[in-house]
Amino acid sequence: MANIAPQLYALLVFMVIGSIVAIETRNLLSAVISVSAVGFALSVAFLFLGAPDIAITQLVVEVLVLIILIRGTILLDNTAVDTHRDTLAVVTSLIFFGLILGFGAMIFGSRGFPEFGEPVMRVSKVYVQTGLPATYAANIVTAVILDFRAYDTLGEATVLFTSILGALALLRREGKVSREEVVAA
Amino acid sequence: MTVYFLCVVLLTMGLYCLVAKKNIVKKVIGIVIMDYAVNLYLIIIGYKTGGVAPIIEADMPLSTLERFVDPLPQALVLTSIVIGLGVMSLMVAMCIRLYEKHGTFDMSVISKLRG
Amino acid sequence: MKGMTLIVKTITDFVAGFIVIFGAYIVLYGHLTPGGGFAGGVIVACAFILLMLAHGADVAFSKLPEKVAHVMDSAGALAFLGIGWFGLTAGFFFMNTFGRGEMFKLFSSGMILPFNIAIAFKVGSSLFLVFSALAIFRRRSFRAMIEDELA
Amino acid sequence: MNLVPLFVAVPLAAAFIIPLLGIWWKKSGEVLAPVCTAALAIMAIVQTGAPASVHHMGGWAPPVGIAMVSDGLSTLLLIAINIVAFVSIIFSLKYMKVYTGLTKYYALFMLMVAGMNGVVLSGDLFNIYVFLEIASIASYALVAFGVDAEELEAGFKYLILGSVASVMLLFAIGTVYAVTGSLNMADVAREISVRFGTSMNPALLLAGAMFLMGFGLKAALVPFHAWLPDAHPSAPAPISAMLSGVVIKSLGIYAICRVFFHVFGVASGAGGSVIYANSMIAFAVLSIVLGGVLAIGQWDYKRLLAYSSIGQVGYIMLGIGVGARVLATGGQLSVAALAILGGLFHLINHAAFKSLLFLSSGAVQHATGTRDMKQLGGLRETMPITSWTINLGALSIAGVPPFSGFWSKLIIIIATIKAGHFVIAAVAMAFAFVTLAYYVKVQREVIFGSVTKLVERAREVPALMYVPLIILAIVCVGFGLLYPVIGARILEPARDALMNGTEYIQLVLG
Repeated sequence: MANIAPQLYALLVFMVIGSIVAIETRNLLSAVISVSAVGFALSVAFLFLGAPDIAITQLVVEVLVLIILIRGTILLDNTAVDTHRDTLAVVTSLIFFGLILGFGAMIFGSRGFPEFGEPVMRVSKVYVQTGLPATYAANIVTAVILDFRAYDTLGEATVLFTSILGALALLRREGKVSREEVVAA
Repeated sequence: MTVYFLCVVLLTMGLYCLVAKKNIVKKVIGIVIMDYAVNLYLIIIGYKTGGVAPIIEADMPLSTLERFVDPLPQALVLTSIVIGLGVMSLMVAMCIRLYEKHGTFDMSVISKLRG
Repeated sequence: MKGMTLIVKTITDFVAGFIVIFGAYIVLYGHLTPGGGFAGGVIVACAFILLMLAHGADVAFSKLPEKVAHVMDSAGALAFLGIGWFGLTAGFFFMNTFGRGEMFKLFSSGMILPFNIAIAFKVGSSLFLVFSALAIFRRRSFRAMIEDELA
Repeated sequence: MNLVPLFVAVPLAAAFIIPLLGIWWKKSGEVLAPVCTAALAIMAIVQTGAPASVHHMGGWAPPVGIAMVSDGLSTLLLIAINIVAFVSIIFSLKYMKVYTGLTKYYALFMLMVAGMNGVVLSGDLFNIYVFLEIASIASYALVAFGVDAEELEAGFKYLILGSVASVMLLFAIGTVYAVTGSLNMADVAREISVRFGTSMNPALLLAGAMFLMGFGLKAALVPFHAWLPDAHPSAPAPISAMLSGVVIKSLGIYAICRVFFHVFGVASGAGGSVIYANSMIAFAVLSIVLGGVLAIGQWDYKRLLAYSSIGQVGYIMLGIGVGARVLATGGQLSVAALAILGGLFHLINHAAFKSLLFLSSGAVQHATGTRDMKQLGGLRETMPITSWTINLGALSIAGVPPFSGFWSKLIIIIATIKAGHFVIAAVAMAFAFVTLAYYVKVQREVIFGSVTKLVERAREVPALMYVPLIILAIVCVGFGLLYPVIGARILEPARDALMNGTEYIQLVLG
């Protein structure tokens, strides 16, 4: 039994530090690159956690996110503006988030939540046991997303279709026809 | 338990970025960080100590099935990553369009509407 | 000269084909090994995006015209829905009615393989489309600014 | 034959086909979308009175597979969504002529309809999330569809807050899954009641709070309303009608009802249910007060309507919250039934008259080119049909008897008094008069008064735009006069479905 906790903690700490850099740096290019580093660390964490499917997907999506963010936005304007640092708002939000964190620590420390490494797996047991004989797919994750829960995947494909269509609609040349053309038509 | 807690830390950091930063690209980054946090949270929920990836091989002993990690959260995360990518590209489209109108990524300059 | 330097272009030409083949492998073996329609689709899209980055939009569009990408985008989604609808003949939406085949073989597990292929077409073409739309919009609206940068 | 899967499959197919045909045939959307929404509206009407049914997706029985569940509550929402969608599409045919990229508009519209139908028919927590994302993403893009500076900014704000809501929902779903090991709502509900009974699990309480915040953001309940006053006025008029009329209800109110009544078992007094009920009432009262106060001062016609939506959603939430509280504390069943009935009745009423008012604001803007009430006036002279429909809608929403809005607000207030919340009832009543006040302002400034320069040049809108207004006006009046029919056929099944959590579990799991 390999204990993955040390590696996982190291990755999580790396992710937290990377996020701090991404949030606080004043150069947008550095911010985007640090957030991508966080994404790659996440991908490695998925590998440790026994999710190679997700690791591959996260990796390729990360590459695409990096390219889109850099090509789409950073090349236009690279400076992170901070016109007037609203100290009061920052302090209030920090206190608020501190409260959330305290609350979260309380919840996860209580006995109401299953321990790390001991999932309930009430329904998933069925997937693991009958996945191969019922669907003939050796990859149980694929069996879940494309057979047991294929309807969700229809939704997933539709979400992507919707957002791409939305993005294409927003990037069209002119929003409105000029008034004269309408009158003429 | 500390693992869950670090996930929540990551989530609140994304939220902080969203609230405190004026630059709209920074806001996009905040959303991306929040997505990471939630995806990691879901996968950690499904992890089993000493678990292996839920992929069956032809010559695998039947007892290995007991050691599989939970496949359902992985299916959810796959969907969630795709949704995140879709929302991100829509956001970038809006950002670039806003930049065209205002010549800046600064939300306090862009914001004219009264709430 | 449009696009990047000759070295980049040559290497891109050489690599892009392999990336497409790798993506196709990820898609086709999604039900046996890690991966699947989505990851494979993104990899294929990345190959075309690489072409666009190295050579500029015109070359990429000559490999994959915009209209074809639009058709593939809608048709992939429609095929997914259609295969799901086909299950209605057996009484339930998304019922896996295709033959299951033999375990651990490529042509097995009924409609999972067609689903993966449909998703791959849909994802690959739509991501290519959105990236090209961003690039074209940027070139059109900020031409003056980018020329400043280059100068 | 079971119609249920078609409510999602038909609009999705239309949404995929419209851009495909649109490459060669520019009018594909204008032809396919009305046909498709008309079919959906007819199907929704046929669906009323049908017995509750479950469709197993892929033939897998519920805890393993996803189930589509159609009961009284879903039917109520289906009717509202599909009829408003049909009317808005007809209105769009002429109104949207000023915009470009129409095939994309109609495809996104159909995706929004598909998403909402999917949400109200789903029996699975994660599936609700996925379809909620479809509807939300389509609405983000549609709010910014005009790509003017103001619209883009409103859309961006909506997108950011909507994404926060989505992250919260996913977090809550993950927590529920971690504790109960299932995603099917009926299965989760059974697990919760078997394992925890009336005791409270802190992790589930966290999930409940997250659900309330996430869905509350989508419903624009008051601490989370910041996006609505920008997004709803900025969108094209048919989209404003959809957003205010049905989107905030199906993604917000419906989801809150479903999750808290059927998953967390508020109705059977499960752990923490009094807390949930109390916070629902608190959000409702805040929404009523703030929506009313902010609406009075507005001079932008559409922005006034948007603030009014916040207040009216507060009334819906108040009815449901009071019902939940009475059930959770073990009060009289008849009082709870009355409160929930009032809430649901106000839900469909508001869907009818708010979409009517937003569409008519679109007609006014189309004819005069402005939505500033200071520049409007004397509209009854030049645009008689539009002014009559605005009049009917305003009278309904302001709660003037015998129109429908009066009855639903009356039921909610009576139920609140019967439940013993006198102060809240007094506030609700006072703000009913505030509603009346700002709609009197609308009438005085827009319809009556002296004819202004802009109105003088305006002509009545074409038939394709006023026919939808007339249909909705008839619906508004009809809901008031034909209450016995509507009540027995649509509202009571919905109320019974909401109140009987155990029956839902029986229905889904067999």
